[in-house]
Amino acid sequence: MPDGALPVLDVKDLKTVFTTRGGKVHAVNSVSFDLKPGELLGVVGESGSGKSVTMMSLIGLLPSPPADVCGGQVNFEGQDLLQCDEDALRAIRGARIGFIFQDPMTSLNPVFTVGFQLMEPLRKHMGMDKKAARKRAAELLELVGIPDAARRLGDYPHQFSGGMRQRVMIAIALACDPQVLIADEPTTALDVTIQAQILELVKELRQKLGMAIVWITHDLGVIAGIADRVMVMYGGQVVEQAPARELFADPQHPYTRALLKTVPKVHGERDPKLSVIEGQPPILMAEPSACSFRDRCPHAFDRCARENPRRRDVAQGHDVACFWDAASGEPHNA
Amino acid sequence: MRPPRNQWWDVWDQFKTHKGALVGASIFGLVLIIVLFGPYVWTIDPTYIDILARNSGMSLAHPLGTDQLGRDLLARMMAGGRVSIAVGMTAMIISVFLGTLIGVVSGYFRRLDGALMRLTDLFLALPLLPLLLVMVMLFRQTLATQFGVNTGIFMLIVSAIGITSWMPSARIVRGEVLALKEREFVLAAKSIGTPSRRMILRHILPNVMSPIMVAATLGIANAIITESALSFLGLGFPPDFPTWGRLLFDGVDYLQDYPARVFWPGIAISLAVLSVNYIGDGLRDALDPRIRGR
Amino acid sequence: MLNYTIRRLLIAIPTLLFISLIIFSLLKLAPGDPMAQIPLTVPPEVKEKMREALGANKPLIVQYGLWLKQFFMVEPLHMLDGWFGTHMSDGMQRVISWQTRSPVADIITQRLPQTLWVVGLAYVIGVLIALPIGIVSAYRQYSVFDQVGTFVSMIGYSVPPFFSGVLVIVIFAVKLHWFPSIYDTTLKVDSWSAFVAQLQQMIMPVMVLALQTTAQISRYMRSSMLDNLGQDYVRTARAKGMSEAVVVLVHVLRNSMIPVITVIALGVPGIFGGAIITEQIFKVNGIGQLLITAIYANDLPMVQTLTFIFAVLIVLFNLIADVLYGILDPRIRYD
Amino acid sequence: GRGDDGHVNIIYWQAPSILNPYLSSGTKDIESASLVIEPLARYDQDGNLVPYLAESVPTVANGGVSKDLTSITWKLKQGLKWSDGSPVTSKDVVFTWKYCTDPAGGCAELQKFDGVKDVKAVDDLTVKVEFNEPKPVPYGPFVGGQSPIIQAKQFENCLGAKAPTCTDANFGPIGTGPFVVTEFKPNDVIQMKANPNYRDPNKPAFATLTFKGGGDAASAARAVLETGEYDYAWNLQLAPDVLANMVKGGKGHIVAGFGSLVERLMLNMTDASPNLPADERSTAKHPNPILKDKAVREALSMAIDRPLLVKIGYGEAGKPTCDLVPAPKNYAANNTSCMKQDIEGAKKLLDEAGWKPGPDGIRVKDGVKLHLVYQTSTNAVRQDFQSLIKQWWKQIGVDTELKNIDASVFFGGDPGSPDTFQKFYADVEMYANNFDGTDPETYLAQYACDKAPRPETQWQGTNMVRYCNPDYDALLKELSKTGDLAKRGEIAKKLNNMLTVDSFSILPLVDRGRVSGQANSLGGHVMNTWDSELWDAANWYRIK
Amino acid sequence: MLDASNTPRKLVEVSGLKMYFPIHAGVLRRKVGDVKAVDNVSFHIFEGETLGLVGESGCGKSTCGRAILRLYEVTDGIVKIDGKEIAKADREALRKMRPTMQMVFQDPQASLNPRMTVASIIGEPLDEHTKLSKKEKLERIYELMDQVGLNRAFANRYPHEFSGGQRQRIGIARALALNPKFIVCDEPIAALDVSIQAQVVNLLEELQERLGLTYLFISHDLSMVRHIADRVAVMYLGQMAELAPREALYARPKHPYTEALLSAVPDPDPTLESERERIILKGDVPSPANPPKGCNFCTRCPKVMEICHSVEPTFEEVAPGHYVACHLYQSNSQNAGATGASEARKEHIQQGEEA
Ligand SMILES: Nc1ncnc2c1ncn2[C@@H]1O[C@H](COP(=O)(O)OP(=O)(O)OP(=O)(O)O)[C@@H](O)[C@H]1O
Ligand SMILES: Nc1ncnc2c1ncn2[C@@H]1O[C@H](COP(=O)(O)OP(=O)(O)OP(=O)(O)O)[C@@H](O)[C@H]1O
Ligand SMILES: [Mg+2]
Ligand SMILES: [Mg+2]
Repeated sequence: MPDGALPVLDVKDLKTVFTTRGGKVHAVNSVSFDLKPGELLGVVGESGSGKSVTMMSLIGLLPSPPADVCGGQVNFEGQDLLQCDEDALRAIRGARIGFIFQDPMTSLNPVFTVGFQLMEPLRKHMGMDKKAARKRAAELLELVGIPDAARRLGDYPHQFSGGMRQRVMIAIALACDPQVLIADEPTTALDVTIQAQILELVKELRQKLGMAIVWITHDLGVIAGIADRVMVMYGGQVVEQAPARELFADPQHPYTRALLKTVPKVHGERDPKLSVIEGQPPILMAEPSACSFRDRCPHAFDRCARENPRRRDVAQGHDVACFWDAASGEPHNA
Repeated sequence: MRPPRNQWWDVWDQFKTHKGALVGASIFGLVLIIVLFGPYVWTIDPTYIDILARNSGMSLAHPLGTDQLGRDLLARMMAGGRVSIAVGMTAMIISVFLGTLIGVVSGYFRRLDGALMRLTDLFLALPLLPLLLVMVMLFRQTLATQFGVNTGIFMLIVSAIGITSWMPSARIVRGEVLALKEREFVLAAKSIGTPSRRMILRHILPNVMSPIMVAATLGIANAIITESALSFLGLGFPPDFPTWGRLLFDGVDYLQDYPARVFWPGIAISLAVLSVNYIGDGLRDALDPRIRGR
Repeated sequence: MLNYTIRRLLIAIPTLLFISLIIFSLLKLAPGDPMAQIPLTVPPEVKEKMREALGANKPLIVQYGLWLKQFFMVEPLHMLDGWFGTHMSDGMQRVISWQTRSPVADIITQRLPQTLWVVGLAYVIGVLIALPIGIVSAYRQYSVFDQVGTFVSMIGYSVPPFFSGVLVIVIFAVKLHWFPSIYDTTLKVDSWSAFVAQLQQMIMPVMVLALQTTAQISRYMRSSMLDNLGQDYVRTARAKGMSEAVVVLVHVLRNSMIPVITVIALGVPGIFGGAIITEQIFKVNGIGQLLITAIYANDLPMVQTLTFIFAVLIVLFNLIADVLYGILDPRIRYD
Repeated sequence: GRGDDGHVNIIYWQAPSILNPYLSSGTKDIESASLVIEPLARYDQDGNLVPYLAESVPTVANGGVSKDLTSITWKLKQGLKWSDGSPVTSKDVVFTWKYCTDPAGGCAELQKFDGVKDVKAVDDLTVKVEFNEPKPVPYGPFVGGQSPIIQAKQFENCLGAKAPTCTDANFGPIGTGPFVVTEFKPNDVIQMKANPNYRDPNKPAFATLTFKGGGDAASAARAVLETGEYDYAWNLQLAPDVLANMVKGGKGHIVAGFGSLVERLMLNMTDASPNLPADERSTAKHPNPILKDKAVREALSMAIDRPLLVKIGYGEAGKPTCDLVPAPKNYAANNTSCMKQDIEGAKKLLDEAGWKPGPDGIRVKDGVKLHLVYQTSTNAVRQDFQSLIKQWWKQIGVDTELKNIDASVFFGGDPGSPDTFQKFYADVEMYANNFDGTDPETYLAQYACDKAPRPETQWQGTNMVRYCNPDYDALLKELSKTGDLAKRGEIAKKLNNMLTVDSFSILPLVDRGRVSGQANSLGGHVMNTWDSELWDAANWYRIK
Repeated sequence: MLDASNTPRKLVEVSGLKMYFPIHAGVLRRKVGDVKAVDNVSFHIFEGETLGLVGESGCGKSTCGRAILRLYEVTDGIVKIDGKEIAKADREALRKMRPTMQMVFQDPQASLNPRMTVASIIGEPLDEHTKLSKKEKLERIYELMDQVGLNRAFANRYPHEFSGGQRQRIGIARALALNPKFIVCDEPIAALDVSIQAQVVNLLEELQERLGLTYLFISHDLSMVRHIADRVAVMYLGQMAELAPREALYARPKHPYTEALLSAVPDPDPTLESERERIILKGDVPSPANPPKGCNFCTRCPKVMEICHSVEPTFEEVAPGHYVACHLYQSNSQNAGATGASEARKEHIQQGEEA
């Protein structure tokens, strides 16, 4: 991908806190990343690591209360999304930034036809009339590979299979030719065969439309197949970020390493025993003041309990937030 | 380490944190205490007629005033409260019990579903008034001789209200049970070999608690009000037997001249209904461990 | 769906027949006598004669059979006669009220307008008020509006109409002289002033009845809205850049209406059943008042016919509620 | 002049269901019909007969009644017209008799024609009613609101079993009265307009009339006395202080009149114990173990403060009474012995009779506790009475269990129900009754020994107290043969006393008047308790 | 086939299992057809082994597993577990046998009653089938919690207070409570994320070793099945497509469906991923209520032949322990088919070797 191009999306020090009966949950802690035009950024991390919350914070999709996006900047097309008012955000959502959600089964409104839901953003953002919108909607469905698209516009979501529903979601997200598409685990709930179909579809569409994509998943296999760059999250923080190949070839963070090892392979050698990451993910009741992975980290040493490691570059486009140096196997001295 | 403790402790712990429920419970508790123990403190006989003190307003001798025969309103309110609350609770329990039983059985055992739902239709369609007349005619004498006049009529009234008001809860419960039956934990219990009876008691019932709680809280209000209508029709307690509903009804004629006469029973009914409603809200939350955790 | 409807309708026939038999036996079993309101000065022998003339002393099954025949054969024929000017029902005895000695069906038709105007309108208004209240209190859960709404609707639920009715009469009719205390069923709305008069006399009963409807429906609406506001598709709609109004009033509302609409539909038979106490208090002599006077007068054919129609409506609206559910919710297609 | 005063509104809290008194003798039906159809003669406010359709009231003196008292001959007024313009003739009168006496018709006023052998049209305007045996009081047929003349032409196809098919006629009879029906909504409202063919060309003053039915006494009172929406409200049985406060509204006033209606306690002379077999309860087989003692009955009566009852329950609309027949003058015994409450006297009486107070204050004799079941119909005033009386009786050591029964059941007469006033499965019951017209003969005859309800009569009968006294029955027979008014009065008073102050089987409480509300702007009305209250509607006018 | 005498005992034997769900329609709700969720499936599981069962969503895996445990009333077929017939056993007999066979469910959240504490959930089978005293029961519950690696302190908590992996452990502890011999694991890891999947799978393996358990491991995650299963069965639309020992199946899949399935699994290695050719299946799975005529894969099969549209292939052993239902390998199919088949087979084997 073209290096050096100006990022379409630039996130700096994003912080999100939830207020619950049990106390405050610091779900996102100083997350920074950027997204270049046409790039596909993979985001991985175990459940609860803050992947979804980060992305939803960007465009104000979190209900407030309980959520409070309390810090940071999100630069998109020259404006800071966090400073925008609701109306401006609404104009961007769906039009300039598309969103695909985790669960295709519940993300579509069950009582409206697929056509209606697909035409809604077209009519709102593109100002199309009913006829034009219908035509465009049919094209979109066709684009995502649903046969007999024009007729199926009148069907309800429950008349589609899970895979097809997810394609509809993709079509909705693509409706207004967004600059950025955020896909939150779009294939997790699907079968491998359907997942394969959708991965192909996204690759194809990316080539055709050239938009930037953020792809959240915890399936490293999927990331390996499509991502240009990968960002690993843990405990509401970015712990490692690198070009895809490099990450898989040379993971720096102990968490990334462990994560890669837990995955069994379908091809090649079969590992006799799966390695696991022992312990529990951190409870985010306070802003991290130490490394949140230290309890589960085989390399942890005293500094890890005192200080929260900052991200540091280890190679071109590859940074990691860890005091331990993978190359030397020693604590890093920065 | 603590051994597993009774689940009701958890419920209580959660209940304590629900403000509305606490206020409701304290008010209801207060009303209960006044009604149960008040008569031992305020010993005027609620049926004692002091004709010279007719229609008097609030005074030290009669804190809430007197009625058209000079009976002490405070004493009548307390005596009436006992009956009204007892009727409300018991009728509600009968109604909720029937509704839950029929709802659960028809939802759980498909074979019985059709018949039970038609039975529900039947009861929905039955005219309440003639039904009550028949019940009173057929059973009043027997019950009165068996259990004494007031107990007999009490039983009659609560069962009359109970068996004519269970239908909505049966329908709601049935719907919930149908959905629950598809949940995996029911299948899990089946794989253990849990028989139907325990399946219902352990897995189905606790999970239909929240609509039942709603039905129960509304049911108390409904029963208290229905009782007043029954007394009015002469199907209820003997006329000199005060209940809140009856006091309210009797007071309506005097609305313009002695508004306090409707005010007190009206307030009592509303207060009881409201507090029960908030208790219900709290209980519903407390009974649901998922909300409890939050 | 069609099959489902037809099947339910078919099942309804034996159910209704059974219900009607039960009702009939109950009414017969119930104590009381059509001659109860005849003054004590009329000697028992005369009363017995009157009873005989009504056929009130025939065995239950004969009376039931007669009613069945009259209700299912003669009345429909008579209706056809009325429409097409034929004479098929001539000479056949229609269902005759014991109290008024006139065809039950005629009286019921006469009563319907009042009931629909007052009870029906109250229901509509109650629902129309309840829905926004439910929506707002769910959307702003635990806000002041929500708390006050809960409080008021519980009060509304707990105050019996025989109290609230008299209260509004005393306030608005006796003290303020704004509205008449007695409903005039002879008023014909043929001019603006008559229309105003009609409005004036409807306001109080409608108010009292609507209070109860509002209290109930708004509770249902609120909880249904709450259930749906947390659904994933709401987030999708927001992600598409839809305004809050569209999100709440289009996406969430439609889904929330599914259970509520059945509650509303199931309440409709109640309109025809009348609001007995309220009708009596405001002298809106509608179906409810008809039923209660008929019960007091032991007018068996009238009570039987009314309760049967009521049963039909209940069964029918149960079905309509289910069908509506199916129509509103495309996922559910009964079959 | 006719129709000058516009519109008049009447409200009855019981709604008329039919305008044909022969098919329903409910007060609401008779009185509403009395605006439209009229009898030959009516009673006035003092109980005197006044001619309506008849020229004059026939008597033995004027030769209208035969010497042997077996026939009466009525002459119709000249030139009378039905509201449809056709003349009223003696045929209509004869038809009315035929209509009511048709065996399949179930006529509600059949007793009016008791003992009538034949009714003959002597000529177009003369009718002769013949009786089977001498009738000392021959004013049954065609007299009073219960027995108006109906038009033969309108009803000729409605005889017998066909009566109920004539809905139009039953709902809109053609009459001779001051008004004609324009619209009748059963159990709801009647609209009327002035009769264009009414015999007095200047009457009625009102052009139209609305007769509204339904609701309750309180709201009817409110509509006349407080809001002024209505001009006349019937039977305002309300607590006196409530009524008094409403009158302060200034829109109307109360009109009251006294007739023969007496609220009374009936003491069951037989045993109603539930331990007896159902068909032996309350029958002559078992005398009442408590009430068979006259001392108890008397004590019960003495313990009651009748003036207070009146004050609380009826106010202006009631008078304390000790008589079953309080009026008319000729028949009223005017006893006063019971007027004063005497608790101490009652106690003494019971002490003397051997009823000794037990540990709970309740008197006992020979193991029998003074425990009474006291029933009545459901009605606010009656329930207050029950409470009061219960308390008084408690003071003299009598324990009372109260029971109230829905009126439709209590007065329903269903032999299957245990709660009817005829079955009297209680010791004491309370209700009110009166007699038709001004002669108490049939009324007193209700207490003949063989009139007691019992299983053999399907529990029908009028002698609720099961009073059985051969002397009483003999005296009754004498009454039925006596024609002389003064003599009849003597006998009736004796009979009255036997039931009340002598035996204390019936304890009269209140002579109940009729109370109605009348707008201050309504004039021309005289309260009448012996006939329809609306008997003089033709004279009503608007005070300007 | 290996000699029966030196193979381990067959703990579970399934033959001709059919599970049809009737479809009713019409005014009178007459039966108009069946959803053939499981249609004539036969296989066996040896004692102590893990049989993986894979296939797309809706192909009948869960139904098959549930039918084996008689959680459904099976339409037809024989199921023997530990030598005892299950499919037609009467209620009491079935209840007695419940302890030998248990199940772990797909959705750890949904399969735990939200209103019961962990202790009562794990204790439920003990209540049903044993007469332990309160103390003994508690002891056993703690023991089970230790076994699955749950802190004893969690005994009073409710399911929603746990992470997905922990919840699944509760489910496993419940299944272990009665010392079963055979456990059906119905997608026990599908709802969990990678790092936790590994924990659960390891736990299952460890328990198998320790307790000598036999698993039917249902999953659509082929890589995980490869890890855990000894033999793997592939289902398609209610029927068995292929059943083979693990290595044979992953190295040399025979059925075109298995091939497609395997090729669709992404590999966490960008280099491999970018080079690999995927076989993308077109279209959706046909409805099991109305399966296509002939081979039920014929609508999507990249190697479809004429015969596939008319004749249903039988499930045959084509190599030792390797069963396939495909006309490409059918021994007794007609000539035309046979030639085609043998060619295809050659090509196919080459492909397999390449992979
Ligand atoms: N509404 C909420 N209230 C409180 N805490 C929340 C809320 N939503 C999310 N969280 C918390 O925020 C953290 C991050 O959640 P998030 O949904 O971003 O995880 P994720 O990485 O997307 O996980 P998954 O892979 O399961 O989707 C979690 O600890 C979660 O508990
Ligand atoms: N109770 C039932 N009634 C009718 N059809 C059913 C029922 N249960 C399952 N089916 C149908 O049987 C087929 C097989 O379902 P099953 O749940 O076994 O699939 P699965 O392979 O487990 O899928 P998944 O991977 O999604 O869990 C499906 O088409 C399903 O719709
Ligand atoms: Mg997420
Ligand atoms: Mg499954």
